[in-house]
Amino acid sequence: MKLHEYQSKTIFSKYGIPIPKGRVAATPQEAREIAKELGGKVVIKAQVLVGGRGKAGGVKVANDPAEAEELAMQILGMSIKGLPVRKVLVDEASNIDQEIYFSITNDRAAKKPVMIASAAGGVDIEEVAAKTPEKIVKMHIDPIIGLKEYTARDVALAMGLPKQYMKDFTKIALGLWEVFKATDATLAEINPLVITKEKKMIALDGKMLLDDSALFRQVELEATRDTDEDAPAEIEARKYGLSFIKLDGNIGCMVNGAGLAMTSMDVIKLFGGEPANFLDIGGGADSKKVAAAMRIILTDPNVKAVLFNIFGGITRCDEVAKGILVAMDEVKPKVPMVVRLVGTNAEEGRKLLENANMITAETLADAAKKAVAAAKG
Amino acid sequence: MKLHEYQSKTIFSKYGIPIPKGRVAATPQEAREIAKELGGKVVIKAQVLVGGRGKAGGVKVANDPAEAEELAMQILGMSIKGLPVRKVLVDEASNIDQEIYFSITNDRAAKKPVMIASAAGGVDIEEVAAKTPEKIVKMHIDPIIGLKEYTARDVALAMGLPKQYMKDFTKIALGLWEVFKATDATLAEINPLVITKEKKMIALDGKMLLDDSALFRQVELEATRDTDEDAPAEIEARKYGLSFIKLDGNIGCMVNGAGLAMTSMDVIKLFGGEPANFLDIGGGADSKKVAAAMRIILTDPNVKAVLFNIFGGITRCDEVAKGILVAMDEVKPKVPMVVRLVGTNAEEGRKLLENANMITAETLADAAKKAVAAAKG
Amino acid sequence: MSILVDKNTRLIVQGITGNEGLFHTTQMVAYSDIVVGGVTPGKGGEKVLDTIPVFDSVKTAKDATDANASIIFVPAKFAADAMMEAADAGIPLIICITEGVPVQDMMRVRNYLDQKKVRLIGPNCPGLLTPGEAKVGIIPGNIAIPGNVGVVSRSGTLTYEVLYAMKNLNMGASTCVGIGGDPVNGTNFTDVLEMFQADPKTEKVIMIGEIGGNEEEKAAEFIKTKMNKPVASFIAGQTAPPGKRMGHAGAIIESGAGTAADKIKALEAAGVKVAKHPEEIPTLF
Amino acid sequence: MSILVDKNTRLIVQGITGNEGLFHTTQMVAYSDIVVGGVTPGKGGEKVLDTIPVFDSVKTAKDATDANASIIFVPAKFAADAMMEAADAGIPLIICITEGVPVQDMMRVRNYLDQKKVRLIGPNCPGLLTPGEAKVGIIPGNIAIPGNVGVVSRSGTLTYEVLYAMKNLNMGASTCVGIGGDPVNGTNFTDVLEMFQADPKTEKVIMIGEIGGNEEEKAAEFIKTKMNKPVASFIAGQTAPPGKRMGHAGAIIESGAGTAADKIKALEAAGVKVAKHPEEIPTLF
Repeated sequence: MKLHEYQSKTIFSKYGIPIPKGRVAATPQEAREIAKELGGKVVIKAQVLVGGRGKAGGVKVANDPAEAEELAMQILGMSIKGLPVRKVLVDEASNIDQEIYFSITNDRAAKKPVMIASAAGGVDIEEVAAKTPEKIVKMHIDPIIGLKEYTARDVALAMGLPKQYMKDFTKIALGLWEVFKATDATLAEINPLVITKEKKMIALDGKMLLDDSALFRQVELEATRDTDEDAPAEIEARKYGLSFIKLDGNIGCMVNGAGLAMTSMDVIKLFGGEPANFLDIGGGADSKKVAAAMRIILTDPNVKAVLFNIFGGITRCDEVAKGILVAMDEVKPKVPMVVRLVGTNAEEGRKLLENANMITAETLADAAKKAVAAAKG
Repeated sequence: MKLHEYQSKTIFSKYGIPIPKGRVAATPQEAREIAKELGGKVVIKAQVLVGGRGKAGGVKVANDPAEAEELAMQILGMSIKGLPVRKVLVDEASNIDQEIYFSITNDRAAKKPVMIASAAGGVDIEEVAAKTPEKIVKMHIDPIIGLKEYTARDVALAMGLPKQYMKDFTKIALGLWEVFKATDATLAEINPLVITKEKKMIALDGKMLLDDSALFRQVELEATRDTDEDAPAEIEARKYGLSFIKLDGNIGCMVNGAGLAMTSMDVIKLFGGEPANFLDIGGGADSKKVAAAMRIILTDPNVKAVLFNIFGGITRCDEVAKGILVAMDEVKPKVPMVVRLVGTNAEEGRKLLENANMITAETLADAAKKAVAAAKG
Repeated sequence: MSILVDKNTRLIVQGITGNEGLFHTTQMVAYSDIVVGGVTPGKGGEKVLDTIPVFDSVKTAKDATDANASIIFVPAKFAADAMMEAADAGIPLIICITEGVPVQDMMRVRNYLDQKKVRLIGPNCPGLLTPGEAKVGIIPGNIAIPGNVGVVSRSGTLTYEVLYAMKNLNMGASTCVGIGGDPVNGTNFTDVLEMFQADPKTEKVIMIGEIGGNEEEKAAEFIKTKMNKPVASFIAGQTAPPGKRMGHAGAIIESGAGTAADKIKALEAAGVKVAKHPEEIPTLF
Repeated sequence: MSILVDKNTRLIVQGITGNEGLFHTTQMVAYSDIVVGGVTPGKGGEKVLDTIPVFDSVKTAKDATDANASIIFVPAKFAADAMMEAADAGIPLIICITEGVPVQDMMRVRNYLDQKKVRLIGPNCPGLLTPGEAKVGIIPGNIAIPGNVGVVSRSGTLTYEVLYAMKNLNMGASTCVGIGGDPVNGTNFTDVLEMFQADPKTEKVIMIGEIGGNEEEKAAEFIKTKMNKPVASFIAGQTAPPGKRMGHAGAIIESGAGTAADKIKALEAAGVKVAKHPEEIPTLF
């Protein structure tokens, strides 16, 4: 789950990380009000859950409340990478002296969280990492012990931070670690972390990703989820615990297991077809979940055929078959359906589907070929 | 630092451990009021920082507010092991079905905290431990990982707790571990932890000891310290960071280092004397601390001679000498003083004391002999 | 011979009285005689399937049964504790089937288990199958036959696909190891390849990877330098759209790695034959 | 030869610019040439005593000086972090002089250091002295002369007393190890006795114990079963009043152990001569 900049920074602030004064606005009038409260120059920043908004014109500086209103109106009228801007953050402007990059994320290879820092922060940090990797500091955090002050100091020293900022940085690093832990983040990023001309260290921007698997214990944060930008099908899929990604082809896929789902897509392509979606019903899916999955697939008007590829393990084929029957009864699909059931309770599942007028297949290759043929009509 | 029962139980309650309803009273009238509020039977319990109050008559049951007042008056008039009772705890009475012993303390040999539990709890727990050690469960807690729920369950299983109480116990154990950590305790003890006839688990009594070395980060708790029961000399010593214990002899001792202080006492006894105190001025003691130590020693009218045994390491002998001079100037001692200075800056120290009319010694044995002789007059 | 589990394995099931735990225990018991007990706090003293004793904790289960492996079916929010409980009780091999364990939990667990030198398979994995001897997990027993091919996979159901294709060609497996697809897990490809290389019963190896991470690349390096047994492979996700980016940090920490093309290239450079679809793998030896 | 420290030790001082740190660094430098650097966060780049470089962290100090030991003089509230910092930086030998470290801190530190296989001496200890070669700590250098007697002690100043008495009898020490008197510390009697037993330069051993705990009893067991070098001892606190009781728990967890009489009995049963006062010890061999 992604958080907006303003949400991330609110959390940062709760853990003692300095952020600019500012608030979020949904209308130009609100932006004007906030600018008035703040006084002086403000920055208007589009709140969208994609990167690259700065280059797209989604960040602008206003000198007074009137200009803030005007610029907010412009930005609130924009779409960035296809996403409409529905909110802007109005922050007081800072006098930037230096931009630092600082983040905590998971290093799956090391099995540990890692701090990434660079004194050459800012929007071009990936280029810095690619061209001058020596300017990027990476230090791991022991997930059991946690971040120690001395390790944070070592990061500051390694990136060559001026010594007078070591204490500020250490405090921010410890704060960000607390944020990372408390929110079950997979990424907590401050870019830029700026040193102002007034010698203060401030988190000017913030980006956070949360671990979807941990949302069960992040109830408050999950409640703030911004679904404006999700397709209705994705929202529906999430409700049922299904993993769904819409694609551009015409063969709907319902598979159990992410690996097998990807493979089913691979094999459809191998035999000349185009998958309409990635859909993993997960392990141990019951008939309700399966019915929901089928409804989601059939909502897509592009779908000309559906491939069910279920290899039972923790998922029982009879449960899947029941779900298919429920959904067919409800949705009355007009497109051909290719079904392949193998593994746990496959026999029982096949029996249930015997009278359902479906194309059956034995192997995955066979199933894919039949689905490709069916989609071509 | 010791906490009273009522203090311990207030902390327990803050961490989700059920305790009886009740409050502390300093007068019989207050006890009556509390008994009235609580309704029904109450228990009046002397709040003194020594064990064995039950056997001394410091715990009594009252059937109504009038009896509560009367019993509180009796108990508030008592002394237990020499300590006057200044407060009583008035708790609602419980219908006890079973008494359990449960505590967390430090196992220095294992370098880990340890849980100690027994289904045969109550005042005779030490006898249980001595006679039927198999009834005592001991399980360690990894100080880095902390107490895990399953380990708490293992304790419940090992002591044979009826299964219906496993969840209650687990919650209490996890709570007590949080108490132990949060307060830097060296002991957090619930005895008895009772199961009532109403099938509830309640911490009926509580005892806590805190790590004196950790009081720098337990400011709130230290502020609640009950100094009523400390000798004035001990309060004074604590103020200066001195480790002082009053004894019954007539030779005052001021030594640096606990081991050498104990040894100095041993050697005084070996040569026929009796030490008047244990006093360790600690490492790196400055002249102020030394002067305070000397004042504390000389306050004791029994003292007939003083032995200074300082072996300089982190403590510098010249600093000690300065402190002695300051204190002598102030206190004008009438008793003979034997001084032995060896180690860091001993030469400088000896020079400072040259004109101070003190008996000097080279070896510890020599110093002890001279002190014993001086005390005999 | 085989790796990790065989007919002498003494297995306990954590979460044995739950829906999934009970269902798969039934399947495991039907397959082989290795389940010696189960654990569900509060249900100690009961029995499942008439004969398998249930205990309140792994410690009491281990004390009573001398178990040397534990399989975990508890819900995700309890899985981290379940793994640590098994490790603390002295179980040397833990198989965690549970999916959806939070990644920060897994980092703590993995680091803790490493300290204790405990082998973890999973989480979010189908477990282990040594055909004809031991089914420890949810791989359907009837889709594989005993043989000399070691199988290791990050995927669940895709693994079944491959075992099934092998069986249809009358090709048997020594042991099949599902290591799970989570970003932080217990055992990786290289660990298992090392075991297969050392196992006299295993003559060939099938490795089933997928996009993301760099374990396949590391495995390729291991195969190149340390293995002399033939390896065939398949990488799932060749046509998958690029995944969601983890901000700049993701780009920095996992730069470049993780595409199917990269993995296939690395494997082919190590002499591994890479199949176009899973049913093709067994035909490549 | 000697144990733990000698003229090849490369020592850094954590807290070198503090009062105590600077004072004792001066003393250590005056004694021998082993101090290669110091650490005080924020003061990196400065020098003390004109020649000794100060660093901002142990890591940078270790990188620059190749130190193999660190001595800690920081205040108690920072001591736990200082020990962990040294361990994380790869320093294999840590000597913590600081007294008053909270016991829960020490339990965490000790368990952490054990995982990392780092040797800790102290805290609340006077450190180490290998006369004529290396003074690592606060033991006054002029009270001991080189020799063949290993000295190990839980006490600080009492140790000086014994070294001084030895010197007065012209008896020298191979190495003197002050392990510190805190309930939870890094190195215990048995660890050091084992080193002395293995050290060819050490021919006899003096062990100075005190009441509390059961390390002396364990040491007696070790002496009895594993040592052939003669050991003399003294136990402080023979006349001390019984200490404060740790509730019932203290009685249960440390039942009976800890009195001077018990310790003396155990040691004498192991063939150790136990002195009546410290100055008598060196006369017992």
